[in-house]
Amino acid sequence: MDGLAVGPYHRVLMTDAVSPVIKRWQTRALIIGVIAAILSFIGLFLNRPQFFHSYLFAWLFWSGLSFGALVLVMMQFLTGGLWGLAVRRLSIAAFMTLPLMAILFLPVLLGLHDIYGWSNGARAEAEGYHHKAQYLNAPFFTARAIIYFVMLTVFGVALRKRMAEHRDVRAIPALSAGGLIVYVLCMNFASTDWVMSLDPVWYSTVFVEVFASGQFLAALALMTALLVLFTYQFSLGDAVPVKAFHDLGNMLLAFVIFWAYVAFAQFLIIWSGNLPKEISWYLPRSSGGWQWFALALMLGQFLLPFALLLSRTAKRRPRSLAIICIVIVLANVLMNFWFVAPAFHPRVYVHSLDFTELLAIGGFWFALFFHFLKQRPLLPIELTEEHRNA
Amino acid sequence: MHSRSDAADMGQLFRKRANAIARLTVVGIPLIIIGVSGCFYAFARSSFWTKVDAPVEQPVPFSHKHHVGDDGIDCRYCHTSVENSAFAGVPPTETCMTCHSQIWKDAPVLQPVRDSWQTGAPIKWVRVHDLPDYVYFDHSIHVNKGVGCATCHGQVNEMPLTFKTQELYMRWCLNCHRHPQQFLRPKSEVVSMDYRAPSDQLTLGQRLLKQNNVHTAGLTDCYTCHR
Amino acid sequence: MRANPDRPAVRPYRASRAHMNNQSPTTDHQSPALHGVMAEFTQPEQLLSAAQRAYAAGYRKLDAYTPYSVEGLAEAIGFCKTRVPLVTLIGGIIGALTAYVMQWYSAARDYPLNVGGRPLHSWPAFVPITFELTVLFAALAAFIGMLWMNGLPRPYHPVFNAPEFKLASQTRFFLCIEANDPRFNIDEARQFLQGLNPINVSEVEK
Amino acid sequence: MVDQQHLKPLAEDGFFSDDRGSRVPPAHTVARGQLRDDEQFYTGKIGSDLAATFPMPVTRELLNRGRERFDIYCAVCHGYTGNGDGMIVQRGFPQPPSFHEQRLRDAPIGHFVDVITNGYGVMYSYASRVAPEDRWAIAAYIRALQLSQHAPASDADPATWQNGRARPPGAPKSDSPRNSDGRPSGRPLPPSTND
Amino acid sequence: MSTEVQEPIVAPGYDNESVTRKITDVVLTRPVHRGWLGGFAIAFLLLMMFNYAVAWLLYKGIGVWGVNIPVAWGFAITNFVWWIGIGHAGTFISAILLLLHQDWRTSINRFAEAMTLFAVACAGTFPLLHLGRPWVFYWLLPYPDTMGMWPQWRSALVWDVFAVGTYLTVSLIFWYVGLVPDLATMRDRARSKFLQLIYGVLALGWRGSARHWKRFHVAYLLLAGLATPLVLSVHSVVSTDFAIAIVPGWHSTIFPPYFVAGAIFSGFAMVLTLAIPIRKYYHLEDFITIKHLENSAMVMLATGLMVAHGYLTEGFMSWYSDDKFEIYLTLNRMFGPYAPAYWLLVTCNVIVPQAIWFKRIRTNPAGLFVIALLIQIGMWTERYVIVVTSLHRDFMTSAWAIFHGTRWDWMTLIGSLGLFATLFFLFLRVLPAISISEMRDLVHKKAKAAA
Repeated sequence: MDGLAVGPYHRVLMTDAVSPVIKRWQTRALIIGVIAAILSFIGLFLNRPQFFHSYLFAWLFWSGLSFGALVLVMMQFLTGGLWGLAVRRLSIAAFMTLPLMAILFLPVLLGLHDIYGWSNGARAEAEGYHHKAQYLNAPFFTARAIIYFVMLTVFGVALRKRMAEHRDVRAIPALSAGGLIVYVLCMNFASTDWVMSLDPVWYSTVFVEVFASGQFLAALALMTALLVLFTYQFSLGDAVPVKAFHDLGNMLLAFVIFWAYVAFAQFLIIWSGNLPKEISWYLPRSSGGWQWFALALMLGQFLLPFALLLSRTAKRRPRSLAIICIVIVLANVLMNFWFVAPAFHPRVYVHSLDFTELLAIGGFWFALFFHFLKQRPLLPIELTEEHRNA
Repeated sequence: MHSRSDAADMGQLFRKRANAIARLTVVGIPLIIIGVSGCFYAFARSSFWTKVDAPVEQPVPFSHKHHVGDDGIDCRYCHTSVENSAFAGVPPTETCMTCHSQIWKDAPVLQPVRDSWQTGAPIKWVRVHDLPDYVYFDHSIHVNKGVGCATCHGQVNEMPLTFKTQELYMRWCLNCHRHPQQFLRPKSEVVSMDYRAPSDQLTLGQRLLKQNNVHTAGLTDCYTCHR
Repeated sequence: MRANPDRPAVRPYRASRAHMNNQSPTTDHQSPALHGVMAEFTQPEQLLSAAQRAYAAGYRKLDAYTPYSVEGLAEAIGFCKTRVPLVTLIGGIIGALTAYVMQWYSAARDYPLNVGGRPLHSWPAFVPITFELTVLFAALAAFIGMLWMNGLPRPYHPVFNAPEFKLASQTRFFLCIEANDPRFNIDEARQFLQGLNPINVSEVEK
Repeated sequence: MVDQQHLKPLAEDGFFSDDRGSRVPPAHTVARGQLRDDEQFYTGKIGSDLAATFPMPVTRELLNRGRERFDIYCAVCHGYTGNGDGMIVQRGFPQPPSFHEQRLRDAPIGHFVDVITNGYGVMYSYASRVAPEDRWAIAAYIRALQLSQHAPASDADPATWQNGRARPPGAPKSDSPRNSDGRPSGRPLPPSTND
Repeated sequence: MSTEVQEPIVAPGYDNESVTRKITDVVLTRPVHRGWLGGFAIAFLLLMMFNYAVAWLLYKGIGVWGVNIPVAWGFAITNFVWWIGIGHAGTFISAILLLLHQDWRTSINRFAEAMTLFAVACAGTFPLLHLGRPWVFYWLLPYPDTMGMWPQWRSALVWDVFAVGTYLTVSLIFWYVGLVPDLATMRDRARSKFLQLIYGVLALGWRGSARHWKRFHVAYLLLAGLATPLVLSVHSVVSTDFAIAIVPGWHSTIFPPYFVAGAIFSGFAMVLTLAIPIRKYYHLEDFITIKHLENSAMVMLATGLMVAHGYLTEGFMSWYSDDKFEIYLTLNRMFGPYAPAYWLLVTCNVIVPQAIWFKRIRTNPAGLFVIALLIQIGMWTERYVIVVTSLHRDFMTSAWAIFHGTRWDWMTLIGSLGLFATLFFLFLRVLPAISISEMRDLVHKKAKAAA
């Protein structure tokens, strides 16, 4: 790659130069995924319930990245801005993992009885469960999941196709707007299905926003971290303007604040009301050692990134931005773990399957991500235009 | 340096001393605000507003100093209900006439008392200690738990005309409700005007808390005084 | 006096009274009556390059006056760092501490009151006001700090004596080399500014 | 808020022509819990005769109570020892008879209750100031005062007398020290079980 | 990216002088016009009606309003939430759009900020009046008082005092800081000595020094950064007035973001309601272009959808919760005695804004004006429904009641519009309604980009 008489931006366009490297990464990711999957599969026979508990957590995290990336792209199309442009190609590759995540949802369905207490219908006749029994049952649950995945995948694929082939681009804003509406509607129910129903008594109207902003934050942080990685790996130099990193940093700051805001709003209102049906979500998650996870989450997904992102220097220096992003992504893993695990264990309990399954799904996720990434240039053409204007 | 018209021509709108005035204003306005609030604050605490130490004009210039200090009449002789009701009781004219039908029976100063006795129209005493109506204050509980009359009403035996010695603000109530051990006395000393707190008041107070069954935990709850 | 857009762009040089009174302003650059020499431009780019050249020529006591914020101008006259963000941060921290300590002290120490069984030190309930006061104190610090560092309010300032200075808040761009610059020499400064192609150069009395 | 639309006890109110907020109950009405059907207890009389007996057991407690009430309401004229030399008498009030007169020693106990309730001579009724129970307590204490000045030696157990643990009859009763003017000096009364 | 032809955000052909003249002339040289006078007269009459209603209220007590147990919060709190929501758009435009480098905000931020201030001023009166004894409002502040008491920090109503107070203060500072350079322009352009002195004092001696501009710029951005989370926080805190109570219909965790979205929704409706007549009347079409109207409409559409999502989530969750009180409340809202209000709000807030999807409508000032008015009615009704329907059915049927605003309620509500309009009319006459210095910068940049 060195010594080519073209500017750094053209190097990025030359997928031939970049794609072998990415292909190598793709293979590595796949190997990690397969090994971890085999280990996890052994775990299935040793500790079946734990397998599914860990699986739900790992799947929620990785699928969240896919959903978040889709939102990122659609929001960028609607509002514009340098931040989204710089990570658009990465995000498109990321949401193309959605079909894979749909297939990987199957184990959740298989382990329904091990994960969701409502699935055996034991409490259907009890006071306060009539509607839940109508809503939370295996067939309806499965059907809804299919609807979510089909609808969002259709939007994602349609967007990617229009971008790739430069046709019907006028429809992209409308498609994005429609896609965002569908996304919000889907997550409204998906967050209820997948996480809220872990505690069948609990309900919270703002949970969908906690859930969705977590997805967006994780995707934005991961994409930013990867952008920094590629900038150094492929010597992109100033192909990605510093201002793009600055804007990404501001966006991260905004969403770190937003996530903390909705998460705290939910907590404050439930804490103040102190009603048995509502506080039941926080009680197990703030005792038995889980309170340290909550504290770490507060630090990792809010205080630490917030404090660091206030600094202009930190936002404009890609390496420091990447470190902040990694903190956010890790905190997001923790968030999903904190959502799921306390539902099964009143005291802190971390199993090796939590790690192997996270790696397994992650390996497959990254393999597919790299697969789509290598097909197209890393940066969109508009970035240079914006760059020149700026 | 230059004339006004010259300055105006050149765009100089203000004289030099305007700078000093501007700075003074910027610093002065907050100071004035603080000062005015401070005045209000001081006013609300002044005896002018609280009427502390200000003798109250009464239809009959009744002297506690004379009746309590000189004659040694017990508080409860007139304030009969102090031990068993919220209201300590203002004596009816009959109480006055118990003695003044025989002594000082022609004193002009007592004319309103005799008029009242003859006509049956009550003497309109002016309230000295007037708590707001949203305060549920009960004399009996205080007297029976060892709060001396003089603790709130001061040395009544030295008052030719009665006045407040405390501002009766809630802050003052809380002062005792938070730490009643600082003020309690043995029950036998409640009406005494000569009682002086011993040097080991806190030890005595702690003992009296137990002995008189005072539960400090709820003393500062809202509903203790506001019902 | 109202600005007249039809007025000729260049006005004849008009010596200030300070200059006439002082027989040798060139030798006494510490003259208390002279604030500096002022050049007037029509375009921000002209002013920017003039400021850069003046700074390069060694002038340090420079100031530029513009009707809107011109990017890079402050840096051109050697003013790069402002402490407004620091002051704001300190204000914010003081606000946060004030709010939290105030709430903790009054609710858990000074008047511990059981309300609905909530703990006396109800940190979740203390967050909203802590946030609000952080913002309030930070905003006040930014506002007061900015005015303080700018030396405002200052209704009287020598630069207002400059001819046409009323246009500094409307259409024109001014550059002033101040008399307290160690390198200041009135003739040199005037000559230097004339060389920058301004529409007008004038001396500004104090 | 500070002045609400309710009356404090004895507060002025313009509704009735006499401006009294607190009303006197209409004649011949009985407030709840104030039915005075125990004649002896409330009047000190049985029929038209003064009662000679107490309607309640005379205990140390009753005597202590009587002493306290006596010191508040009676001592101002009758003196702390019942000699009729109270402070108000010193100020010019007609001197009441001493309780240590034979006539009063012989009076049935109901006499004192009756006098407290209805007044006697220049003495006003104390019915509004002293509760019926307390009238009996005071009466009992007056008896104790009389006895303190005039107890037969036979009332004392000779054994204790000889041991010097009780005073001979007629000696001044001084288990509570008094000041020169006869007022209690502030020492607490002997504790009773219920205090 | 969208390849549509971008509408300009300022018409071409302007320079420093003409921008300055066009904006300052509105204040300095334009004679008082019959239209302004008429509008001001009406606003002032409404303000007098407001004063009358308030005076009667103070004299008689808040019993003159229709409030009672169980509906202890009636119009006053509805109006409060409505007004403070309207204020949010101003901060959104001036702060958030500044941080997002949306330069179309420049020509509308000044009057949007003024709108914020006046709306918050209107909003602030209602909780104060609702105190019953407004003259002891200072009891809400923490100071060592004669009671030895402190405000109850666990109460959202106290949070409100701090949130609204901070909001008003920061908005005022932000507005004033932005005004200072323009006040200097006014000082230098004013003809009469009197005006020169007034503007001169207010301009604090601003002389446009480069150092000053630098600090000004940094401070302005910092204030924008501070105002941004404030937009989130203020209406969130207002929403907790309801949400931390355990009243069905109030106790919902989505309230904070849902209120914020509703606030910006109604605020942009107010921006349009004001901007459309102003640009026409003062011929400011070159500065407040169709692009501004369109962008505001898009923000309205987006926030309207968020509000609609809030309605949906609430409905779904009340069903999902299987809580009989929650379910009853939802059904009662839809089909109970206040059903017309509920369906009015759904029509105005959910159905009407969908017209904005059509470009022909969102670029049509008259159409947008109508939509904006309907949205404002809808958002007022929404707060009315939240306040009243949640209260009028208590857990105990013995405490059920129906609330209707009395004529004093209506007079205060309509009168508060007069207060707002009076302040706004005065603002238009005495201060530059568009930021002159920012417009100069914008015009210069656009000219450079075009060259």
